[in-house]
Amino acid sequence: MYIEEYLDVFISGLTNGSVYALMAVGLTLVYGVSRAFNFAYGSFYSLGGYFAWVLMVYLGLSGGYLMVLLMAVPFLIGFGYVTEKVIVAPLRKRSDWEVKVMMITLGLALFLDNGYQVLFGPRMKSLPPIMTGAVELGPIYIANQDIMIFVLAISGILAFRWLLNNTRIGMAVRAVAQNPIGAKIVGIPKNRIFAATFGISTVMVGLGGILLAQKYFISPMGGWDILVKSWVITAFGGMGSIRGGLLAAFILGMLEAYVGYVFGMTWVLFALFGVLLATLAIRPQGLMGKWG
Amino acid sequence: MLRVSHLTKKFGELVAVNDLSFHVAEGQIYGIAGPNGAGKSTIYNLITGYHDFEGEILFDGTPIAGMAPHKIAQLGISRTFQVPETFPSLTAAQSIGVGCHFGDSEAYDQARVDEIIAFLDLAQDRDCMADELNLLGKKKVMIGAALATRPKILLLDEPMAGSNAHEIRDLMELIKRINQEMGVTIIIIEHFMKVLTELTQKLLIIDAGARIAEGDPEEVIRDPHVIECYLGEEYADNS
Amino acid sequence: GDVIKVGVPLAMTGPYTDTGDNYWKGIKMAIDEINADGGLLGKQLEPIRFDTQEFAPERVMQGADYLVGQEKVDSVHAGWAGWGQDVRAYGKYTAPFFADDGSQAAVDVFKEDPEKYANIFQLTDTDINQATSMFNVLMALPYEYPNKKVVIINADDAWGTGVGDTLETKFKEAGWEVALREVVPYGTREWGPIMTRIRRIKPAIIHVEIVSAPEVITFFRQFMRTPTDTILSYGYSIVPREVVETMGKEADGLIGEVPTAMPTPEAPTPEAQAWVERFTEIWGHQPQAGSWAAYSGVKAWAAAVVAVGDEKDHAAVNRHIATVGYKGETGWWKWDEDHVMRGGGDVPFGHYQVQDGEMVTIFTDPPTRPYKDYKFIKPRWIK
Amino acid sequence: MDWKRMSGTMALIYGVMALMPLFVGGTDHLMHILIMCLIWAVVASCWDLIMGFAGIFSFGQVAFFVIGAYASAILALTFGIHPLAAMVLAGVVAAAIGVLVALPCLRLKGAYIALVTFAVHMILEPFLKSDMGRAIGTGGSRGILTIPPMELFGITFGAGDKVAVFYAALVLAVVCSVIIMLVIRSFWGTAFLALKDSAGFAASLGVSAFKYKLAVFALTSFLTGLAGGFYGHYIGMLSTRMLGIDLFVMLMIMLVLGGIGQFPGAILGAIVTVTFNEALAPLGTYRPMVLGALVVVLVLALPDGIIGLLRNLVPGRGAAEPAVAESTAANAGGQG
Amino acid sequence: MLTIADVNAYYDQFHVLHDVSCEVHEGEVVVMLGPNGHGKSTLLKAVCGLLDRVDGTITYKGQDITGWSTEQLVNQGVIYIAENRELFGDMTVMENLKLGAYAKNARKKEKRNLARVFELFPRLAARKKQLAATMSGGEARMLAIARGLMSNADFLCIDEPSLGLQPNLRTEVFNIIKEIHRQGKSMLLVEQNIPQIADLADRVYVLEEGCITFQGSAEEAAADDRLKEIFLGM
Ligand SMILES: Nc1ncnc2c1ncn2[C@@H]1O[C@H](COP(=O)(O)OP(=O)(O)OP(=O)(O)O)[C@@H](O)[C@H]1O
Ligand SMILES: Nc1ncnc2c1ncn2[C@@H]1O[C@H](COP(=O)(O)OP(=O)(O)OP(=O)(O)O)[C@@H](O)[C@H]1O
Ligand SMILES: [Mg+2]
Ligand SMILES: [Mg+2]
Repeated sequence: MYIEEYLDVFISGLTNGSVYALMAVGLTLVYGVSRAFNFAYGSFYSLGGYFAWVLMVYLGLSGGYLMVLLMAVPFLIGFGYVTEKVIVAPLRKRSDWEVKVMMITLGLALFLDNGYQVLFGPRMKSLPPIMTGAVELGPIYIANQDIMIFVLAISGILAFRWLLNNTRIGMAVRAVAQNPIGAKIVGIPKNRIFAATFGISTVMVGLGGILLAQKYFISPMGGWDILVKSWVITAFGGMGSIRGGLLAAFILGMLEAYVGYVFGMTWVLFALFGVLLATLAIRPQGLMGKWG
Repeated sequence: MLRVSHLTKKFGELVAVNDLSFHVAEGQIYGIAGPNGAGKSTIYNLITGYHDFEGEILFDGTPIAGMAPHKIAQLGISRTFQVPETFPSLTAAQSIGVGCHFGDSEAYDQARVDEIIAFLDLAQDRDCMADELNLLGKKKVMIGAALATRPKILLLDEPMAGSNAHEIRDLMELIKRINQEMGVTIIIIEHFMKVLTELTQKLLIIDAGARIAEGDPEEVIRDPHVIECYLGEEYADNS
Repeated sequence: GDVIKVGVPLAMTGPYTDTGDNYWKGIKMAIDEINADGGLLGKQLEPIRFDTQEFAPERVMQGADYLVGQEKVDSVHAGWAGWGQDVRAYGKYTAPFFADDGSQAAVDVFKEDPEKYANIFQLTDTDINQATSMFNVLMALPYEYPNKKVVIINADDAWGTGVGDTLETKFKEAGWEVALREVVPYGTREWGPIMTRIRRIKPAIIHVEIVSAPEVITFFRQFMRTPTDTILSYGYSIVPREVVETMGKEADGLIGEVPTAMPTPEAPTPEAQAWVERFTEIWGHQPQAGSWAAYSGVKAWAAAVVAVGDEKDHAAVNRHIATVGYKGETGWWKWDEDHVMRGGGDVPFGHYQVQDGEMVTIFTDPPTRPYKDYKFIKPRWIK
Repeated sequence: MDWKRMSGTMALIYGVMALMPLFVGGTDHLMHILIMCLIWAVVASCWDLIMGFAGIFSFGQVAFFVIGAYASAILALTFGIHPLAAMVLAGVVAAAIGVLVALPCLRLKGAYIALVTFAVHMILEPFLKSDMGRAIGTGGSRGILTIPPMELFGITFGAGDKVAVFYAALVLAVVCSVIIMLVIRSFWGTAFLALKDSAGFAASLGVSAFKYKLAVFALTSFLTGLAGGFYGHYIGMLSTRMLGIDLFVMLMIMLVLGGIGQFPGAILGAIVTVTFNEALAPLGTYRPMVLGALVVVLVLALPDGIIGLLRNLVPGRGAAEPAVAESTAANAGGQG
Repeated sequence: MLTIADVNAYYDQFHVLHDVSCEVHEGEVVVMLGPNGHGKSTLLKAVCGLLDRVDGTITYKGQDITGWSTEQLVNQGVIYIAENRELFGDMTVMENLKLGAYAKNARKKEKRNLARVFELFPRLAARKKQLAATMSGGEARMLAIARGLMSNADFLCIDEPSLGLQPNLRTEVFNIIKEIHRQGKSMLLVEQNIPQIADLADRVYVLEEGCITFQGSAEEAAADDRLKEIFLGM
């Protein structure tokens, strides 16, 4: 129809995409790399949000977002690290650890989500806007907030990818995932690496929770939505392939936008899974997956 | 029995098997040797349907191109793996049972399993978890499972690796008996020339996927080219 | 014994916890009041709670079997209760049952066998009538619509579709063009595509019926990026407290509806005003949708029990509620032959506009009339 | 777990269950809980079969359950088929869809199968609510509120007569459990384990992954659908609210508690979980929180579930899991 | 250098090594012979901290290393080259080698060692980008050895270095081992058939049913008829 409308929709596609990308990074890391499916992923997302909320709104701490991020990073890393050490690591020795890890993180999710419910009440919480205003090019309108998310998501993921492929630590992480014994043999502190991976991914999703609070807000059960979306993206992009994840995020984002625009919102989900199935039928390992 | 003609397999730019042709006659023990990475295991992987390929492979006259591994197995082609494969959650007996079932529940008969266990004298570890066996045990279970499928032809990939002289002798006995008592045609990949010269009627040496010599083992291993690219001088001396 | 057991099946966990709380606050308040002045027929009321979680069928049924079947309660006070599933579950028994999910589905089940379901009472009118009321008020607003184009967006649940369908027909009958009808799943946050189309349509009215704060807030904010000259009608979606709490003055101009409402900020009668103050004092915040309805349910039942003189005579109690009704803070509550508390009379639908960051009753309906001297204010985004 | 102990455990569990009505037959509410125990036991066991034994991460079980429930209800309502027949047909419908879902899954690995199957779960709700759904009689977002109860030999197996329903459910559960046990016992069970351990090796022995995956998908979705149909006719109403996260999580917990791939465990898990959950009811808002904590503790404390625990108490071949040894090590060179 | 005293090793309940005692002196190559499945690999695993349950004492350079984690040992200069290679299948040859030099004391020398192993195994140099999982049996073995050498440890535990190697490469590998030995490194080798044992090993142990049944110099071993017959056959 009208060209500028398509542009307009394209922008929302990009916005979706970057939001999804931001959601999924963490999962791509833990699941894509350490192959532990973390059902509590969504709850960690909420954790970040509530942490920020407590600081900024409840305690009314001054210092704005910079301050919050500075405090959130160590908190989240610590939380993730300890969680891994305490509940995931003990299961790793078992041959069926993958299922067990799913189960235990599911329990954790149940615990955390309802913990939030009890602590903070059922109602959603929101954070003050990180940035306001927008860029307007004729009919096209892009909120600065969305631009920020876009930039952060892309740069975050690329940095992270570089880390995995080009640093000794990154290689170690992959090595541990592929062959724990081999990793031990060459002297990689396997347990610490696993825990660290978990910690990092917690930070990523947690920060996501803070940055996305403007759109997704913070609510006890809010994490599930995030978990499912991230999971779809990770798998669609291909386990272990960061680049794939990024691509997937934007493809799905665009799909959502255009299907929503042309056919209506109800069709988005169908279209989404349709495309997913089609892709997997052709490429069982996902868009760019190295392994299943 | 098994006729391979103009077989070629490329992995990217690497040519693993290069326009290779050979024929294995019924009842034969046929040897394949060649440098590491020459393409020996790849040939097996092609015959048993793990990769697609160019060229033609006929088994009893039927082309096996494009068949799934389990279909090929049901034709009567059975194999072992260079790195011993096991079913960690099954016992030795059960693992052999899998082969005996041969893909359908009816085929199972306990007697055969016992017979094979006796044949390989695995009696003492029949109820051991397969992956807790030692190398030799694992190999025997793998061979046992393969035999259980009532193969017409059995492809062995370096069965001797990691065994000492004593065990090698036993294994050679075993292979001879499989060939004679069970009447199974055998192809064997080995790096031990003594084994090949004693065991096989015909020996194929390949390098870089292509044939460099084929024929009577004793002669083949005297072939200067073979010695040069594969056996090495010292080996030639002390063998 | 010298206590009367009262069953309270509400969502105490999961996504419906918030509404559950609202109802519980009303019910608890009523029970405490009754107990404070000597109880009912001299017996204290003892509430027995049951967590309905996500209203899965077997859960609803289990609630009935537990509360009425096992605990032998003499009345059941629910809020959102199962959209018809509850009628079947509690219809098996005789104890009076009050639900507040205002769904035609529930009424249809009732109609199948009014005898059997004689103990079922709805505290609010159906989606259809509420939607009709929303339409009437939209038409009655002191405002000149620039065109006759409307956009209707609703969630894909029973309530959303019910309201959406009704509005669509109403508008069409009135000669309006329904330029866009979107049914959206919960969890929608990015409204770009819809906004794009809205900006082309430039409708005079957009009605959004998604009872979930994040959706309606993001919708409003993204609408406000490049607003059109449109009245934003949120219907029942205005109810989740977060909407005004999060947006405050930002939300000024939105209009919405609440059934069996206690009009605010100034209640219609001194008694009502007193009630609002009592509630605020106890719970520390203004009453929310449902609180008053649930409260009145308990009171209505208590009145009937007193009149009958025996809480165990469920049949008589039910008959009394159905025929006599109950005189509450704003006047008489009358249930119609379908045992539905139809909007109107002394207990009309309240229609609100967010003004200065709070919900203000600007209309009541039926009959459609402005409420006291509160005025509709033209939204700031309309030129 | 050997055949004798398996059947023994099952006989014990169901035997005890069969006696329950003697004690609580009077209270509908408790009978209802028992009935749900049995229904979930079936669903959980099916899930265990496909996930625990076949090693296929199917997350579609709840979906198949709901499909079965709706199918049976619709068949009985719109075509007036006898509920019993409707149930079986519902099973078939579920199985058919199961196979449809399986087809794309067959080439996929763990996580992807989980994704595709869960997709079914996610699509189902919007579908049932959509006009397409309405068209085939799902009642859209209202659900179906008037499902005829099953009537057999003059007995009405409806919400009215819980004891009757209970025994019907017991029969269903026993039948399904026996089927599942036979499958595990048969060569199938071995084939599943073999495929899970080393697909390549299994294939070289003539085992067709395709055949067995397809079969297990069909079977589990059939039984699950059957259970779903039963549920529908018992409760008498259906709504998409069964697809909430609640039930999904509950079933998962049943598996954990019972022990994955520890067959009769799933049954025990179902019973214990439901009872636990009810026992925790007085905690009100705190219930799910405590439940979650329990799961975490239990997974750590008894990794093989209750069955594993029992097995370690009872002398015999211990449930000692082989540690991640060479087995997981990506033993380089696959068939190289 | 390494002393193993009364070591007992288990897999779960399964008792594999019974009071095994042996030692490797500074700059020695010790070869462990023995039939299949009698505990040779287990012994190496025990030394390198890869078993859950090991009783007895193992001392290395005078300090008690019993129960140390593998990574600690690697940083102490003890490296294990596994019988079943334990490569990183989804990583390239290059990455595998780089990871071989993960240990702190190896990082500095990474470049030099890389150059060295490439010159020892030209095949690897030609396949830098190939995924380890797709290497042939022999190539994978070379890679495993090369990865071990990257750690430039001063004590190497090598489990069947010649397993699956072509004849001339096998001799080649033994030469490499001698070469490393000449650089003054010590080694504990597990081997199955070593024609040229005499000029390779300083001392020989025989492990049967988890017990040491023979120990002596290579010459003595070569002289012992029973051993010759069973182990040094071809
Ligand atoms: N999937 C694959 N992708 C890329 N290259 C491969 C793949 N499989 C095998 N190769 C290469 O093909 C060549 C032949 O491999 P193959 O396993 O047949 O060697 P081989 O003759 O069995 O050697 P060995 O005696 O060491 O087992 C090797 O160089 C190997 O690296
Ligand atoms: N992961 C394991 N779990 C249980 N038992 C094991 C395990 N690995 C090995 N064993 C057992 O321990 C014993 C010693 O095994 P080991 O591998 O040390 O023998 P080996 O001397 O190295 O034989 P090979 O010459 O085959 O390497 C064997 O009987 C084997 O069955
Ligand atoms: Mg090979
Ligand atoms: Mg060994």
